Amino acid sequence: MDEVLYWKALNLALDAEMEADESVFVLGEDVGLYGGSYRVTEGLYAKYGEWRVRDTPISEGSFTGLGVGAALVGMRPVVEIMTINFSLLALDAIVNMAAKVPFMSGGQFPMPLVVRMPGGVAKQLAAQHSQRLEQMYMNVPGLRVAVPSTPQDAWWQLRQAIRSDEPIVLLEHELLYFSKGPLDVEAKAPPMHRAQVRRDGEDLTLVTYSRMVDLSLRAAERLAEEGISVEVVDLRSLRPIDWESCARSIAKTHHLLVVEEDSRFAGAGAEIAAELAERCFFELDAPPRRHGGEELPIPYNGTLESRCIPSVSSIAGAARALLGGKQPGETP
Amino acid sequence: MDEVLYWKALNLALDAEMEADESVFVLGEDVGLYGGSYRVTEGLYAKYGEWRVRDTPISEGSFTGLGVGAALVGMRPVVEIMTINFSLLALDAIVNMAAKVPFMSGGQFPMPLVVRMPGGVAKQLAAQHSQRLEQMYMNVPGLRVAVPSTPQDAWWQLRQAIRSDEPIVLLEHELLYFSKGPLDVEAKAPPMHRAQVRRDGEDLTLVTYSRMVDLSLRAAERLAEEGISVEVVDLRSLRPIDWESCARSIAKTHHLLVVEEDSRFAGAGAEIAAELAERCFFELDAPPRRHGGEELPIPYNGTLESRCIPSVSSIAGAARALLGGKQPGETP
Amino acid sequence: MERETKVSMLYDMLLARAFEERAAREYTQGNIAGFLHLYPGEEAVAVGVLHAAEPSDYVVSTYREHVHALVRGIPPDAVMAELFGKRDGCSRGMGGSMHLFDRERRFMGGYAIVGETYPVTLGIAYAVAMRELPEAVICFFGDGAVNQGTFHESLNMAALWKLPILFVCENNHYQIGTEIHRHSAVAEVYKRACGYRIPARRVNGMDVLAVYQATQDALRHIREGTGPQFLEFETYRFRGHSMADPGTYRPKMEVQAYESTEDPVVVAIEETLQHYPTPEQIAAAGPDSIARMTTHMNDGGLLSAQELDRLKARAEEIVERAVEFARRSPEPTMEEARAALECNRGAEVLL
Amino acid sequence: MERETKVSMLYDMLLARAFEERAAREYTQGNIAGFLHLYPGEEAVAVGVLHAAEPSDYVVSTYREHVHALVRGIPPDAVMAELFGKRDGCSRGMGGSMHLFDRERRFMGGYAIVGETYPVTLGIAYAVAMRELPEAVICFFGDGAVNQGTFHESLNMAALWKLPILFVCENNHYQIGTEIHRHSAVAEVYKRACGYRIPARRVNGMDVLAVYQATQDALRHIREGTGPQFLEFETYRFRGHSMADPGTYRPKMEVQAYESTEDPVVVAIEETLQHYPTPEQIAAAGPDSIARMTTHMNDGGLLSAQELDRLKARAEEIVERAVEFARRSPEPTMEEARAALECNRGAEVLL
Ligand SMILES: Cc1ncc(C[n+]2csc(CCOP(=O)(O)OP(=O)(O)O)c2C)c(N)n1
Ligand SMILES: Cc1ncc(C[n+]2csc(CCOP(=O)(O)OP(=O)(O)O)c2C)c(N)n1
Ligand SMILES: [Mg+2]
Ligand SMILES: [Mg+2]
Repeated sequence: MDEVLYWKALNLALDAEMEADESVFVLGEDVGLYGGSYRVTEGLYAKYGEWRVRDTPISEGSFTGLGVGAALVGMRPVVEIMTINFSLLALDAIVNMAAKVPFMSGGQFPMPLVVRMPGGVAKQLAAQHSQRLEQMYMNVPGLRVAVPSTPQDAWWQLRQAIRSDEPIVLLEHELLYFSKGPLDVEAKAPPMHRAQVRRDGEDLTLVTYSRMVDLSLRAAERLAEEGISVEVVDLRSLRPIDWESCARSIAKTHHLLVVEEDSRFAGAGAEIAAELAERCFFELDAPPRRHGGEELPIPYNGTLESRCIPSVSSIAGAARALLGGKQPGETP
Repeated sequence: MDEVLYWKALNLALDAEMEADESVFVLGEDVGLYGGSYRVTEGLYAKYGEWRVRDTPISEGSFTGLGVGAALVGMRPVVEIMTINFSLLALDAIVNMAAKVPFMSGGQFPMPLVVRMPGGVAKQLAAQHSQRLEQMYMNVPGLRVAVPSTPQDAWWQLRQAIRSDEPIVLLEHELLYFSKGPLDVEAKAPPMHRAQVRRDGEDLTLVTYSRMVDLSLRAAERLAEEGISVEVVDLRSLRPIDWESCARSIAKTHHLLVVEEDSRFAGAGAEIAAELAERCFFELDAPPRRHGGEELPIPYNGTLESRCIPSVSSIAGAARALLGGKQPGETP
Repeated sequence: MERETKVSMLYDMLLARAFEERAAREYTQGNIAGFLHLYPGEEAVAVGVLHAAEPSDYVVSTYREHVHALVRGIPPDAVMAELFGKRDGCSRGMGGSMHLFDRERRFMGGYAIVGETYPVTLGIAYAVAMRELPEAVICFFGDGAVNQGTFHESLNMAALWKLPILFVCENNHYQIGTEIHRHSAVAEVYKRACGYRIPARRVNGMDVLAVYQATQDALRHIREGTGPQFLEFETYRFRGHSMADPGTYRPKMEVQAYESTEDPVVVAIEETLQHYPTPEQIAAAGPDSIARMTTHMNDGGLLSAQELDRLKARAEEIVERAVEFARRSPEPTMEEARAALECNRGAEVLL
Repeated sequence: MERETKVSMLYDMLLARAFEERAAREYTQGNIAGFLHLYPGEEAVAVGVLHAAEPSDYVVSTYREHVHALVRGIPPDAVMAELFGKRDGCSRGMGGSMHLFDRERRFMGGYAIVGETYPVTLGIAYAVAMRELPEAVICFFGDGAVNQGTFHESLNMAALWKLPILFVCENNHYQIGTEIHRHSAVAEVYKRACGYRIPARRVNGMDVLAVYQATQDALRHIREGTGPQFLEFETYRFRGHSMADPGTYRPKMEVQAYESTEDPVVVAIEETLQHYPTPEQIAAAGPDSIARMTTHMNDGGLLSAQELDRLKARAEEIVERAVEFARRSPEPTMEEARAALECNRGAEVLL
């Protein structure tokens, strides 16, 4: 099986869908001539021309809304918002329009809109450019949110999103674009929102998503050497969430740790932990815990930046603390 | 003690602060000549003139950003966004600017900005005008969020917000504006973010906020007749949250029900339940539960609308189910 | 122009007025709820514009869109049932007054967040242009909506990519209670189009024939592939902003000044009222855009008094029937609400 | 204009160039990270505008703001230390390259979300107008930023309320890789101000004296209380959009065409490079806005070759010292980060 970069998997997915269906088109800032800030749309402008690969002005609210309008008449727009930080300018289009129009019309209109955006803490991009914001998209009935963590999932989930007639937000992570992984373009995709157990374990269920999957797997390896067996569940989707897969794991391990990059307070992990605490209350042998980022905007300084989000060792520490019944802070 | 309407308490608070401090000014759509959509700014235009009570064009993003700029130079702007639904257009100003500039500048600038907005499900305003969205403001380090549920709190918390040098979002509820309650303008305010036990009880801690406080109190009354004793905690603030007050109550009742008007999935209740599940895990005799709205945009039809959010009887039902160990759906 | 077209336009204006007046009455009786934004006074705009459009054109509107919907051909029954929140409403009771939709008639919706009509229009027009179809997209918005950022962003893109869009500003001089000189630095709305080099004109929106003519011209240019056009129609709403608004912010003198040229009596009623005027009061109120058209047709010998009465009676009857229909239509169920949300799920397996 | 002013402007341009080139070098060596947007080529704009401003005026800028900060008087030490993310940076290491702030010098920040500078400016100017002070607020933005909705919203309010704002467009013809004709329906940016009736001019942004003059004129009008003014400066950035951008999207011919009138050699280097040119290459590159000013002063007998060398040497030395300062400055701590967030808590009890 080929190994490809995450951005390349997305690029292949776009190409495959554009090839297969003329109603698919992509738009966003510098997606065309320039080839995309993270190369995701590379080569498409030359192949499909400017109407299907549209460079836009810096007008996030309106070009995302353009996607909504085009979707109403059966086009399949794939809007790229250069980073999730700018998507605050497009929220009206996503939340008030894309998610609501099919419903408000009594079910008359399709909404095959995909909004892709990179996000997360990258490398010293400072507070305005380091947001995670997943939770903003989770509380919106009518939206679906996917968070691929591997090239294979990027390929599968972007194609599934384009083919779906519902509006879907695809959250990519800036630091994943240049990560490598196997890609089997022939393999049959699991349902788009199915969680995936990335590592089996017995002692603790670690539920996470996006870039934190990789860090969690590395923490699990480290813990394995200490005799602690961690099961890592990659959610792959934040709306809906595949509760059964999580609950099944907890029924086995009786311990839950949720790991997220975002600030802990009211981040995506809140829903995950709250629901699982309720569902699995009698299965749990210890309080369900969330390990997330600091309650701070991200500082520019590199050392502080990395201290503001979970790391392999802080994740391992949180797992040990949970199993040892101590506070995360108490464990070195 | 006088009984006043909620909107009037807000109006008095604005008047008192504008009188006391020339740097306080209010702005928003129709706040001046027209007197405010919900009368909150009534009479202020005549008294303070157009520079201190500024009618704006329909430009939410920029007039909220105007508030940010004015706050940087020591003014105390009170921005009214006509309803929270339109605040999606102002999120960049609130999240990327107001909450981050003091931090990003290394602590050089004040940000005495208040953004007030009504929200919630009112009376058949349909999906675009019935959003709650509290959770969007909770996951933002650097912001504070207050949710007054009584005229007294409206008076206290708006004044505290204006006097604070930090940016504060004040979420009012459209259906509370014309609710009445006692107002003692001389009484000393509790800390702005302190939760308040509105009713003492022994069997169950019900944590809620805003309009759901009143419904919960009525449900508690009904339950009292059945011999179920419910303690109702009004959070008053959604960032920060006064965890101690909640935990104290749970230590007594050993049962937690979180009630919110918003759709349950990833609503404000997620953070409340997740944190308390972790903190109070060993105190709880039953799974912590959330009772919230349906996972639907709000339908226009009145009957369906009211079925989409908690009611006195659905809250009572959820409490009974929790104590009886049954699913809410199973109890009539 | 054919006599038939004129009669049909007059009829649509009469129907519009009758429909809105009746909606106001049903509102005060509790059969309609929520925000209800009425159109009396502005009928010439919707009627003139939409009569000049083709069925293959698309229409995107705001929360003040009942009349756009009616003129577009959505049955009054379905519109009224929607205002009642019933299952047979054109949005199945899910959308209500501010969110009328009809896919078949290319009525792409009423949008209630000011400024949303621009990008929706942009997207539809983008699809049309990409598919090289001879269709146009008509985008309605008010004078207040012109100050929303999406106006600027969307007009720029529309002009840049030469999209087939007719921008239609219904300038009634008010953004709820804020008069245009207090919300816009340049109160001649059509001049705002200059920043995008979009051809723009200001037209008397109380004259349905002028509206029709201007729209025809603009649509012809659009179909020639020269890009968007912009029309500002000066008009006036006779009522408060919505049924929740008494409209007392408008100085009596101003209302009267406007009336003296356009509608000398009807509006005077308004500002003294917290409640909507009775149909009798309105009927007694005299000439406005409807009266103007009536006079024009009388003078030209195109319509007898009897014929006019017959048109009015038909309009009243249609509205009466619509109310009856709406009343009888069942309420939608929670299952239908869920189905509306999941209408695009298809065979897709979610989990 | 006094000789002194001219010398000082030339020196600031030299310092700006030296500072940015050195920043580029430090970036490639890993001492600076994140996005780094450099200013070479555009120096005449910042220098001309800010020399014409008063210390009591406010400045609001973007992510491409190092030079605005320097010319405004923030010590190069503090700017460089901020780029290094250190405690003695002008934002204490919390903001970085895109977020320079200096309250004392009324440098109200670099904003990195395109379009934010408008409303921030609006708010400061609102406060100034309300307090009836003789101050102005200078708002910088690029040609790409003109299409953000806040541009429109804010210009309308600025004009409506006659706020003391100088809007300064640094038109370098590119929005990252998208050339102005592909992002704006009207490429003459100053014409976009017509929709708000804001007086606007286009000025050669490669000529520091023209920039200075135009700014003085505009500020004089603003101080007379006539409301906002708008200046478009045509300029060109010699480098990629940021250090992450090789700039290969610009056709060689285009770059050369621009150079032939303004900067015939220097830019040619750029598009062949993934990496930043060496200081030697740039130095060898010949006349641009700096060279133009140098020639002007030579021709007028205002500056000898020796004096020029001395200015250059001083600039280099200052930059060298700034790097040294930045290197030695300690890293901020987590406690300092928390204190920065809570800087406005004061004695207030939160719970
Ligand atoms: C973004 C947004 N802000 C505010 C409102 C509240 N609002 C509804 S209609 C309206 C006035 C619109 O005026 P105009 O565009 O002139 O249209 P008109 O109602 O006069 O037809 C306002 C402020 C809204 N719906 N959306
Ligand atoms: C809202 C928003 N969208 C996109 C970006 C990414 N971005 C940063 S700079 C830039 C181009 C800005 O071009 P221009 O305004 O001409 O300024 P220049 O960089 O040329 O000085 C873009 C698209 C952003 N920072 N903010
Ligand atoms: Mg209007
Ligand atoms: Mg530029």
